[in-house]
Amino acid sequence: MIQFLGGDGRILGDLPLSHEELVRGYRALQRVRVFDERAVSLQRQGRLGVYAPYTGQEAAQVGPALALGEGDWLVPSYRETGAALIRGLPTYQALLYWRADPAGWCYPDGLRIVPFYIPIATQLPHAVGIASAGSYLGEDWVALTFVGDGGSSEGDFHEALNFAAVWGTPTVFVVQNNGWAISVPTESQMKNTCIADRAAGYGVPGVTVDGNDLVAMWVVAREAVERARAGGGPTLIEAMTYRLAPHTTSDDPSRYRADEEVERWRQRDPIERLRRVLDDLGLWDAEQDAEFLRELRVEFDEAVRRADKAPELEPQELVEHVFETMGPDQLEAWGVLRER
Amino acid sequence: MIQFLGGDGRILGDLPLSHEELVRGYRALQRVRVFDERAVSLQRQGRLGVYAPYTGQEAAQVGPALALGEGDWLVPSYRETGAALIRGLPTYQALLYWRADPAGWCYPDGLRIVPFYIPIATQLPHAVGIASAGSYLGEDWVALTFVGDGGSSEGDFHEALNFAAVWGTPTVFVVQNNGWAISVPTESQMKNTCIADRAAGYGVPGVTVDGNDLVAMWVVAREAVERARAGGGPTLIEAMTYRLAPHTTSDDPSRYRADEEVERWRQRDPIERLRRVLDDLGLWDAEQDAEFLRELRVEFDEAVRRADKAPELEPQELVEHVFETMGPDQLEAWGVLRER
Amino acid sequence: MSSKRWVPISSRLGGSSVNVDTQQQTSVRTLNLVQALNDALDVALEQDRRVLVFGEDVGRMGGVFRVADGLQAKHGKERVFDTPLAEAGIVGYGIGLALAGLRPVAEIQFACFLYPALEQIISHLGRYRHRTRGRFTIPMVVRAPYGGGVHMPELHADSPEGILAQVPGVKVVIPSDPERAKGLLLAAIDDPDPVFFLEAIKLYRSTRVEVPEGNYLHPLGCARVVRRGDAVSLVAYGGMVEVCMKAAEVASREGVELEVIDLETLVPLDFDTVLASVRKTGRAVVVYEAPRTGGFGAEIAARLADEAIFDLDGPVVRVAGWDAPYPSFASVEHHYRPDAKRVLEAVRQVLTR
Amino acid sequence: MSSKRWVPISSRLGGSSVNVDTQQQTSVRTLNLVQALNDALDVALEQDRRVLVFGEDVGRMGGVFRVADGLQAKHGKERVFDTPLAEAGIVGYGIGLALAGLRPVAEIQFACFLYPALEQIISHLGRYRHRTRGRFTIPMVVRAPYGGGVHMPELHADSPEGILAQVPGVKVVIPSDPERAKGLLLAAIDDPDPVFFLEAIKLYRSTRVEVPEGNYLHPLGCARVVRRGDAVSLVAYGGMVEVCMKAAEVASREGVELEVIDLETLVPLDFDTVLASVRKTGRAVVVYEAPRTGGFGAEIAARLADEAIFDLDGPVVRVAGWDAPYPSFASVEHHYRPDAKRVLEAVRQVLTR
Ligand SMILES: Cc1ncc(C[n+]2csc(CCOP(=O)(O)OP(=O)(O)O)c2C)c(N)n1
Ligand SMILES: Cc1ncc(C[n+]2csc(CCOP(=O)(O)OP(=O)(O)O)c2C)c(N)n1
Ligand SMILES: [Mg+2]
Ligand SMILES: [Mg+2]
Repeated sequence: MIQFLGGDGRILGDLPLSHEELVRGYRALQRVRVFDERAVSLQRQGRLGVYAPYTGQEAAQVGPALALGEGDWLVPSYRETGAALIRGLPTYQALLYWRADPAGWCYPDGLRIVPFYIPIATQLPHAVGIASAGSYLGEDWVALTFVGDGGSSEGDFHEALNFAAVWGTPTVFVVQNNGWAISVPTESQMKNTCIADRAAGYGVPGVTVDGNDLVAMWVVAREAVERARAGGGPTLIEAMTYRLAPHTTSDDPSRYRADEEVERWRQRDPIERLRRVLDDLGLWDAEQDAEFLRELRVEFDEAVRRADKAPELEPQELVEHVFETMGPDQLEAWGVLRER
Repeated sequence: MIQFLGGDGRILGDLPLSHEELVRGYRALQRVRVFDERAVSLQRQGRLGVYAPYTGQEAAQVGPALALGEGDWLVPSYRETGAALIRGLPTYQALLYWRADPAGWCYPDGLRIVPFYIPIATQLPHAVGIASAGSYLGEDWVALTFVGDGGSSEGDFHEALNFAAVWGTPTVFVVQNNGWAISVPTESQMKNTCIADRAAGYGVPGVTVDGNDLVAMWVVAREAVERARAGGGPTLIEAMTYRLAPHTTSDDPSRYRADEEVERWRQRDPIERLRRVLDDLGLWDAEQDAEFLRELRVEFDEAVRRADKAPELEPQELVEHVFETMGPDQLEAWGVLRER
Repeated sequence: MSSKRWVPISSRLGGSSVNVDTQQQTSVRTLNLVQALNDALDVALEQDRRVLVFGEDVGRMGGVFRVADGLQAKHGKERVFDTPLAEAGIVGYGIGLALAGLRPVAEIQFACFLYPALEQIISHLGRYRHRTRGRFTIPMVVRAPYGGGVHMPELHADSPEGILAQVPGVKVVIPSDPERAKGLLLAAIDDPDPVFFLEAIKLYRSTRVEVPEGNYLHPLGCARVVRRGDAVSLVAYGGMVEVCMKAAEVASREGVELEVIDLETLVPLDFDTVLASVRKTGRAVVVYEAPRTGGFGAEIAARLADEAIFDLDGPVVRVAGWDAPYPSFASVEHHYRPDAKRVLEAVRQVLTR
Repeated sequence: MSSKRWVPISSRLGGSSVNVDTQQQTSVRTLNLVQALNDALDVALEQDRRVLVFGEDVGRMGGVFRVADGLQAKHGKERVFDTPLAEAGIVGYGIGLALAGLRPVAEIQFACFLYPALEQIISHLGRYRHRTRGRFTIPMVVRAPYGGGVHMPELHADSPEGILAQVPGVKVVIPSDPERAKGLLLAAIDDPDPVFFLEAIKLYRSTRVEVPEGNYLHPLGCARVVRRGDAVSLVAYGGMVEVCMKAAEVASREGVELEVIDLETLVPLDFDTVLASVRKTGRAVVVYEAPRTGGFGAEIAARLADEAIFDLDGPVVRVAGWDAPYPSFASVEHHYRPDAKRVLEAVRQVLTR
């Protein structure tokens, strides 16, 4: 398992990131943590629909997101709101998505993020196609996609890895092995719980990384992205992490797992670990932290206000965008719905 | 690659089979070869429908078939008529299957062979379920299933291996890596062309075997079957072999592959290689061979006669066996069809 | 002919249910749909060792809707268990269990996650008996929550019964009430053929009714007249039955009596009951929440256009989802899913056009 | 409203085709369906660098039916290529290509092998535009041979158009003639939305007609009256059109003139053309080879039961496959697939019942 930070945040040897990068990484972690905490509390107030938190998995998401270049694509599952925020998804849109408002899917033009995927693992072949299109068009973009430990059991995982491998497409697969697929622990999901071990079968590099170590996640993902861009083909990165929160806000994890396990992982909080590094290097202090968190909360509150102002959908919009040009059935429905 | 016989049939060290077994294996190879040759020529005469020959792959099929015990299950693809014959499928029924006669699917009671599978790789999860049912029922049966190199690209391959691995079901997976999936060579099918390498990713034993070496195929399969029966879980066996014949009788391989490649593999004919061993050990002579082939042909001709006598299907039988008890739609159709 | 003759049970028994094991019905309890289904699974596990219950999150957690709640603790991990996250694998694995003599009851977490399993469903579940002329059969039940009305994420409100009903050799059952659901699920598990059992999410906890304890079977293949009327026949199933009942109440207040038919089993379809009703009323509205085009309601309307053409005094109108994906957009969901208002508009249409 | 208004092209142009690029049509050749489709792919590859053609055995071999014959040699391995054996992968990969701006044309070897890809089809192909309110679209074509009549192994004769037509957001085109097929395939590739293009195996080499060279488009969404008559409207598509034409010839000899409608595009459906015909004849027979229950013909009959109820002088009868799997039993195949005789029996029924 690749690691640059000890479980307690002590530095294990030379850090391959600059001080500026370390601070940038830390700020990114805090930013997505604030979103996550606030989203959960909004949901509790009934101001958000169901929400899939990623508490504890921030580094596994932020590292790969930071590793991407301007023109690269992010192909997330439903779990990666954090990665999407770092790649430029406006906060208010992320909120609208989780509010089940269509504006939450209408990303700004040119943002190379596809929307969150609900059907597990179906995004993986799309990431291969997107990557392949870049090669064909002479673009040098890379497609980076996320999937869970549970998702690695789906046939799509296998088919996508095989396609990417045989054609050497510039695709980076990041598995967030967070220990659970809702109530099913990784040990009941697979026998060999090291998912990176599957890479060899496809003939691609596979690497297991401490997913709660931002430095490791960023550096390994950056290497994979660069290799892909240089024509070196796909990489399978397995991020060992843990879902501290419920599966979604509708889930009650006490039905299936012990608090002690959660506590053990809480000790390996990716933000705490990186903060300790910044502390040790004198790059960030408590005051800065407090000020930054305050800013983030203000930003978030503004995003909430902006989201609240999103226009109501008209009923007839239900049947728009089925085709570019409405068919007769949509047109008929449109007429009926407009009268409602 | 596990091998007991050299490419030319020289013995490479101690043979783990008795003399009697060697002769039994040889006879089995000849038996399925005669079926294959005769079926192809029947097809050319228009007396069979489309047929999928297995010329050159006899050892890869016969070895695993011989490795099975009385109560074990065989779960074949469309390619394994040879394995099915050795497991007890009556020759005339095999012919009827390829004549697209329903009697070809009506196996004798108690024969633990499921019918040939058309949709690629879909048989694999069934083999896991059958194996699992045995464990649940306290039976000690093993399910052995076949799939092709092409079939290993399907999601079902992955899902089945993962299920079998995590539950340790007594399932033996045999991949016949015969170089081609119709016109697609293994190198265009996957990057790492060693399919057994995938086993490690699931945490199960994987082994690559000379698929044209009957001794190796039998011994390796027997080991896997015994391990499975003893509770040791599944094994992935990759048989390196070659499809000398067209994909089916409708296929024209000259469109996609060179004769030289075929010739090279013809030199490694599994039957010739084993004959050389029997020769060297003085277990079988030309006279016996000729006599045995004569018997096989007589047997085959009898099977053809028996198949020819299969009763014609009545039109209304089309809608029987949709459900145990006909629904009103089948009943209506039944009435109409009976009048035809 | 080796297949037995089908006799619509409704015609034998006047539409009432068959209580196979009346002794055991010592008492009744008031249960919601989730509880009634849980009870059915419990009874099936209890009385037939061949029954296994499995799916994603089914073992430890009892399923995301808790239909299998407590069953693993009671019947053991060997009989009630979690699977890896792979729906084709789940159905394919179940097929294997059934081929070898067991009675698998698989849960697919939401009906939309049947899609990855459709190859196994279309190519094998419905064909195995036919393929082998009855030598191999697949007495398997696949349960899945379906339909809208309780705002779910994208895809989670899909109603794919129209796809399943096109697959020859599989049965499709969609209950609308806890008491019926229990008897139908027990009959599905008892059935010699594969059965899809779709459960309207909207109904899971919406009402509680008296449900007998122990084992009882409601035969598959019988539609029920759940409300008598003479003006228009409303044909529905699952989550749309309560919508039709509500419409019928409103209409009744205006003196128009609607007849409501709950199909319950889509395949094999008891069309006789529909036909008898439409022959009486002369008018029909078919209600379903899947997109209108190609949905199962088209089949009902098509049969009426054939068999009831001279009995119809008005058009057969379908009230269905629009020809668009079921919206995951919270604010407009109620404009998509048919409601009593739309049913009543259709009633007006068929009465006046 | 951001979507454009749909105008049925048939009503604008009286059902005739639109020749977008008339200059290029310098000459015609006599081609069968395979050749016409091959020609269409060639033209598309020639004129639009975004077009890629791929699938199992499509590159080196040109497809099992040779529809892509010679295209790899001409357009290169980068643009015409083999994929691994994985249909969900093929469709999913194509979706990715399309999301990134290309125009993928995938071949699925037989329509039955669409089943493993149905999750990608239902969950993404038809939903992406709707999901993202038009930000991301999938202008992809998925071609597949379908249907029976030339004795194929199990599953290979399936007709799954009724499943595809239930998926909102995908178009479904089924040509019945080489000249139309070329123009329709070019229109499908040109279309901004995903299109399924099903090709009747029975027609692949059965007839040859004059096909213009170069680029021309037949717009999607237009049904065609392929034979005029006044007695009964026969509604069909794909492989059933020739069956209906044969029936019409026989009937004509007896003085009964049948009108034959070739739907060509199932989604979006040009029902106006069907309606106009049935309003004229007062009678309809719907012909398709998929199992009757739930098939696409039910949709046609259902619409007639709604919109033409007062125009109908007889029942709407469906002639379809039986509610059983398409038989892989050579000796009885012809009893399953509708033929002219069965169509004529239905015609008699609707004329006399
Ligand atoms: C094809 C499919 N099957 C089932 C589900 C229901 N489901 C949603 S999340 C989930 C568990 C996913 O676990 P994992 O892949 O480990 O991701 P995590 O939630 O841990 O991020 C399941 C079963 C789904 N969304 N898609
Ligand atoms: C799901 C599915 N897709 C496609 C096909 C069509 N097809 C039949 S055989 C074949 C190639 C199979 O190759 P392989 O698995 O290597 O087996 P082999 O024929 O070499 O024994 C293909 C593509 C099929 N039968 N099933
Ligand atoms: Mg997980
Ligand atoms: Mg092969």
